[in-house]
Amino acid sequence: MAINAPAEANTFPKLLVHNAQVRGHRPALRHKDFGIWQTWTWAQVLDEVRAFAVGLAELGVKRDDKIAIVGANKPRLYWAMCAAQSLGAVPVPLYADSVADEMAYVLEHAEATVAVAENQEQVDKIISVSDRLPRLRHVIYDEPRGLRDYDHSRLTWIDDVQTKGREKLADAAVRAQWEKSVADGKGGDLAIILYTSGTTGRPKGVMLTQDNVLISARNGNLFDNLGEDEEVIAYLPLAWVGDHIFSYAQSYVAGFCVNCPESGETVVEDRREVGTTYAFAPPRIYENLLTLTMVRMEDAGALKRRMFHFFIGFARKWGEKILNKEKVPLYARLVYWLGEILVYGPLKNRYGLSRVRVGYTAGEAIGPEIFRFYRALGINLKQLYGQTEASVYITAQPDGEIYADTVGKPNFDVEVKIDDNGEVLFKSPGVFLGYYKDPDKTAEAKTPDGWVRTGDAGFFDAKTGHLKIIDRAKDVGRLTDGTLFAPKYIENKLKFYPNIKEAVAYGDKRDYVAVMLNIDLVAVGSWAERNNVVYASYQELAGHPLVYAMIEKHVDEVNRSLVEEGAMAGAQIRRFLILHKELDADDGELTRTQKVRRGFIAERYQPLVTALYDGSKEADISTEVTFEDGRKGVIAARVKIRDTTPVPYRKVVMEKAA
Amino acid sequence: MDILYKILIDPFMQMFGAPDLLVQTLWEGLVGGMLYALIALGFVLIFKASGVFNFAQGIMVVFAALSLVGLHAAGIPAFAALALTVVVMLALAWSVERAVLRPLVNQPDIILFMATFGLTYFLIGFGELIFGGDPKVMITEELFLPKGRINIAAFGGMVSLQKLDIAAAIIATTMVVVLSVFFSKTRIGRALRAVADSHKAALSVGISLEQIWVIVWFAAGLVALVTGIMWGARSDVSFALEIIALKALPVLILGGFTSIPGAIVGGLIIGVGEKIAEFYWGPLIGGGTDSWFAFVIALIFLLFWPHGLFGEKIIERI
Amino acid sequence: MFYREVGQYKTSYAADQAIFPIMQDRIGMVVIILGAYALTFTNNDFLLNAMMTPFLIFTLAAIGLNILTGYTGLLSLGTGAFMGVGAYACYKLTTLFPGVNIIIWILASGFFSALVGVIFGLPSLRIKGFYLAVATLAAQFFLEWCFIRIPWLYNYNTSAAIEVPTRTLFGIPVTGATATAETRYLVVLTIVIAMTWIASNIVHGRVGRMWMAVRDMDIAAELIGIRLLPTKLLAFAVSSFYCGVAGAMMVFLWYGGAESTVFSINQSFFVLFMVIIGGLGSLLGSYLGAGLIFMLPIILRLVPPRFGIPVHAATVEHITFMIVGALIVFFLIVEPHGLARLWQIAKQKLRVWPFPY
Amino acid sequence: MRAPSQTDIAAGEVLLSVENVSLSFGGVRAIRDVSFDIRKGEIRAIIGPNGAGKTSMLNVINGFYTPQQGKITFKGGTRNKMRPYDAARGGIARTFQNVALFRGMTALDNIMAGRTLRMHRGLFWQMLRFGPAMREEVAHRRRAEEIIDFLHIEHIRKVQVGRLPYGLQKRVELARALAMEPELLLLDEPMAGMNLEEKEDMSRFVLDVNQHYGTTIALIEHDMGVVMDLSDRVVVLDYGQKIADGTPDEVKSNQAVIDAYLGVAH
Repeated sequence: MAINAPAEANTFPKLLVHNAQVRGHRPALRHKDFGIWQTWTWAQVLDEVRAFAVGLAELGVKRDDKIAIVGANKPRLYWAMCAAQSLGAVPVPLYADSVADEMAYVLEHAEATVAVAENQEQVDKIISVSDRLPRLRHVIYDEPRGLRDYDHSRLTWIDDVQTKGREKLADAAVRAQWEKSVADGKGGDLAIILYTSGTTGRPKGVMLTQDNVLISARNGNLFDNLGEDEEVIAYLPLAWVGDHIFSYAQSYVAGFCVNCPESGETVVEDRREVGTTYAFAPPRIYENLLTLTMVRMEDAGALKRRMFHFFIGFARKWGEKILNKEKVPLYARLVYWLGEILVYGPLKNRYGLSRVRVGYTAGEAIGPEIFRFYRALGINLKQLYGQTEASVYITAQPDGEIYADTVGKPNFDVEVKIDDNGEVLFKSPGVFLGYYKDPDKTAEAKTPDGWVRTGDAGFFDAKTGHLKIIDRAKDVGRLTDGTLFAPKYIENKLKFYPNIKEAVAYGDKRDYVAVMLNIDLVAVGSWAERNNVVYASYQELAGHPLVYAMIEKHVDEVNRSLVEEGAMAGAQIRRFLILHKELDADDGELTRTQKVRRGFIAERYQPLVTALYDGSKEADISTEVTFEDGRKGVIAARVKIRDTTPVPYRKVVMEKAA
Repeated sequence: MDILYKILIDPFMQMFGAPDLLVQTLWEGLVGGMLYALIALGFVLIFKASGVFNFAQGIMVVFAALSLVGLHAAGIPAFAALALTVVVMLALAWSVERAVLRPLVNQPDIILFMATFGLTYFLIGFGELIFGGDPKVMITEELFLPKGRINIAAFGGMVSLQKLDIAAAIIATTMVVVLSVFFSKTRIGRALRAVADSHKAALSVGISLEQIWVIVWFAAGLVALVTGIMWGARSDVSFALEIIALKALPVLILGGFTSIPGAIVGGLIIGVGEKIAEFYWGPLIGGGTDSWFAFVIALIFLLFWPHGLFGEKIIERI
Repeated sequence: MFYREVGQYKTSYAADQAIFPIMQDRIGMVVIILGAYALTFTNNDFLLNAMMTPFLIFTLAAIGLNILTGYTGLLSLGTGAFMGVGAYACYKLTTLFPGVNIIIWILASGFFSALVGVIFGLPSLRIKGFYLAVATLAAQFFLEWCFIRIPWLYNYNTSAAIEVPTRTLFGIPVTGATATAETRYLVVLTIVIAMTWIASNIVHGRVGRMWMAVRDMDIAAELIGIRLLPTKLLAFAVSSFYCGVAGAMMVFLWYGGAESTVFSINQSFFVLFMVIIGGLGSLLGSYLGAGLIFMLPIILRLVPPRFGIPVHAATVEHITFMIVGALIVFFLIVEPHGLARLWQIAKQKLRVWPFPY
Repeated sequence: MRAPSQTDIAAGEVLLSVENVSLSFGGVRAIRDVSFDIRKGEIRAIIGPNGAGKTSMLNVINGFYTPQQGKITFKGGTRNKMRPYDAARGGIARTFQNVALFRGMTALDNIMAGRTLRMHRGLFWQMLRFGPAMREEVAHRRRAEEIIDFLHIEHIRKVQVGRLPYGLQKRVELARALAMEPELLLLDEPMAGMNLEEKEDMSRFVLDVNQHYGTTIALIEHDMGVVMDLSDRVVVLDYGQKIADGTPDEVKSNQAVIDAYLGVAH
């Protein structure tokens, strides 16, 4: 495809040279600085990078050196990466917000010889731990303010590095030498080391080759056919693989322009100004945006608010269909068109998302409501599933095949399989070389035949053929008949119902799945009023037969959806009960982050759990509770247990799905 | 040469040539000046108490006079009409406080100043709407104001004084005395002075700002009424007065915005000055100089004493 | 709601400093200007001669006063007189040098009122606020007197009034009885647009900042090296220039003749009210204010009869006075920045639509 | 890590010296026979209890008040009377105790106003606003932006200063003063009414200004901690008289100062 650079340009520096030739006049990079968007064309970037590289060489940087890069998304830090790569050195971006100690670990572990720091803050951090970094020879900084009086024996301003480089470049030999070192670069070369902030233990340095990164980027571009006209805004951490692919690799491959915001506070305005066409953000950003919207609209005048909610409601009904180019009645199109003028358009304008062609959310699962909201507005928001170890792309949702609860299909050249314990494995050109200086961990993650374990459990949705991620692999169990059992997945399905506040699912090494539920007092309370159900206490409401009846419907629906998806059909909920009290962090039943502590609850409500599996219709339970004021007391109750009528299904063999 | 003579010598020749004319002119000037002074007095009252530069004082004079005449024309006996007019002025003071001052409290002076432009125009429109724009005659006899003139043989000629003017002088003087007593002796009066210094002070005296404003505007209204009667009696009652009333401004520039004696002295200086100038020098430049004389004097004066004769200097602090 | 600012980014200061940085605004301006010119083809003399032309002329005067009062914070009650200077200057010039194009004289007459303005602005160094207002009153009355008492100014006409002679531009009569409403309107419109553009350039640049600095805090202004007197005098000069041109146009392109009373203190007040109601320190405000104050009586005269309510010319005038007076107080209380600020707020609402803020 | 170390300031040339200055309004004697000097490149603190005449001192230095006695020598030139304009021209900038910004203007315009002295294009070009005028405007906008960047006020660039919170207003005022590229910068309680964090930022800025632009700074401040950290030398006024002058440590241990602050009867 024309949108991508030819394959022989198989390293970043080669791509840069290529771009400087074929689209030298086009903007490669913009940075809002001193109040306006300073722009660099590809030709200029090449010039800057070349000077930078030669300057670095002057400082003694050579092939296979590791260059640490610390700071926010600034043009020169991106140039630093390419400059380093052009010398065959390996850039190692660090999280700018990490504390000196974490920084020390990575710098030390990566054996960085030179560090490129954004400003005084970062330089100070590095200096503070420099005694632990014998290998670190030199620090280079971008913003000089406050640094002028530092000891400059091992400290240099980027400008000075580049000036030195430019002087040298006057000599044709030096220029040739640089060009040679660019030419010497091979696809197999180590391109970058990205340290993943592992939830447990020390961060691991993921080694990616030029091919890993660039082929993945190329495929990504093909997947969404991104061309040189895209605009992206770079605001996510440099050390995060997402930013590396979206704001660096894909730009170099497709030749589109990357925009660096003025500062953290101004990202939203800057995005609006630039009007990005290819957007990327973790779910929480979309969540915050939505919350903000709703909060603000609360302050709006009654009429405007009514209009807003009407059109949003309408969009929720038709918006996605229109976006997916499905058949929709004319009137719907007309009303939507009106809404576009009155609400959707302005909203997207405020978000700065008016021109977005492709928007991704990834990292964690996004709430379906939120996801649908943006789709409904006509923003082509999609989900993808990726990992540092895969140079991002594993699966992604192709246009027109968008579902709130899937992460899409395998990208080009990506193979995905689910092993028998439900863990998702993949194989792709993006598969990482290994963890830097950590063969054991590498061996754990990579099977001998080149598959990579994601550590996530998932399955392919029978209906859509999309991958669904259900849980961390280690949490996934099996029923005695061997059916896959992913508690979180089932619990989440239940919790989508506003009436259900919490759910705890059991089934691992048991005959069937059974759940304990908490009703949501607010939702069920108002439901009770509407259906004039009288109750004196939470306990009474929770035990009310009508409530049970209502909840049972929900459970049945969940079962049905499980069957539809196929893989999980065996893990239908057979019995459930509604707890007489709310699960409470104060009683240690939830974590402080409101996650259920399955194990603990199992012990605490032992009698109920046994009852769930011994077929008894009800069970007595008395639990000690802590009241608001800290007093302790005992709640005793008799809890009813319901059996559900399982939905019939054909057993599917999982391997077929892959 | 000749022109220099005309300007520098001739006028004084005339003065000494015909001292009776001079005295006559002086007297005319004094009476005119007195009326300026009265209007200026209204300004001062309000400015002292509320820091508001009440541009509308002039129209208040017209309005008062018109109400009086109008009410009487409506068949109400003169003194009843007078009493009613007093009530009208009270109502006016009250509504101004409600509609203009209270909402604008603590705004910069200049804003309040401009607000009084608005007030002025409103009153003009309102007045004309009710009483019609055409000039009216003041009900002099009905109010038992003396008529005719006293001719005194003096300075080798005749000096003729209108009885009315004498009456005016007396009334004006008494009013000034009353006011200054009111200000220095009575509790409210002192309170008003306090407001001039600081609003808090006033509140501490136990009078609300609102009351005080109503009071001063009412006081200013009364002054306006008296002025209106005097003036109406001498010429006639018309909106032209409103323009003439602007001359109170230069008077204030001379006298300072906060000083009652200042207003009086300033008024007299301007009155006499413009009469003399018009009478002796006016002809040289085609007459009609009294339309601007006062202002130009004030302008020149300002260049040297930016804060007036009696006004106090403000030290700027930062 | 109509604003779509996504993708409107600035890569140069020149673009960022532009007077209409937002594209939708630029479009709006073009539309309005074209619309204004299009009115010519209505051939509706009443519209052009009795409404648009005077409206534009008053707007120009208001802009002039706004430069002085709104931008530099110097209150002036002499506007009428300064307009008069322009008118009489233009009259003298065109009668003394009939050969020269009238447009040139109309503009040139501005310089005379600028000069006069500077002279009467001199006291502004020493005095502020209403003291200065009084000083400008001196200008008002003195000049008014000159218009009456110096016959040379009106060429010793027995009527003591200016009678506008016919002058042509490219052979087409622009002034005098034979000039059509259309040509007059076109000339006025063009001059007003051009001078508005210039004014906005000035207030957006260094000079404008100096004026506003003096207005907002003269002490601080002095301490950052702004010389107060020259700055204030410059404001007087520019302001009077605009008023002068407005005056000249008023007589030559609207009334076709005038006597001193046209430039009386009431004229000063009317322009001042336009500025206050329109919005101090806003060029847009000058248009809105002039529109409201000037159109008000016309509307009062035209509308009630439509509903069969007969209104007397006099009554209209009285009611106008009352309404205007009330409006002044209202605006000073509710929105001291006048109609212009109201528009700003509305515009902001449109920009953040559907959000309230 | 501060720019010119104590020693080279001690050696440094005198930028401004105040000799036997006395000032009084009407009866009130604000300053009585005070003498001290400010050396090139130093941060000079003027401290003292309320009503000690600190602000009056600054007003004398930048010509806003004219002292009855005494003379002031700035950059070698001696004078006892001077218009604020000349002071500005001579390179003295100033911020105020209670912010004196142009409230009706945006932060950017305030800063640009600070450039006035250095902009020269006349009315003619201003009218057209292109060619030389625009070039000049742009050039100075650039300088203004550098200061905006320096003080981290990008996000409020186009906000009307009247609407800004106090802390930011102070910062904008500093920016306006810096825009004048002064040789001597007078700061009147730059941290008054700020919370701890704002104070730290402001101190950082003051140091950076002194260091990055090499600007000489004279500041009045109440927060002793701040004064002691920032300043090279401190002069202490009390009831308009100088009671101490020296390095922070010297002043700290000075009995007269201690008394003055503990409010021992005079």
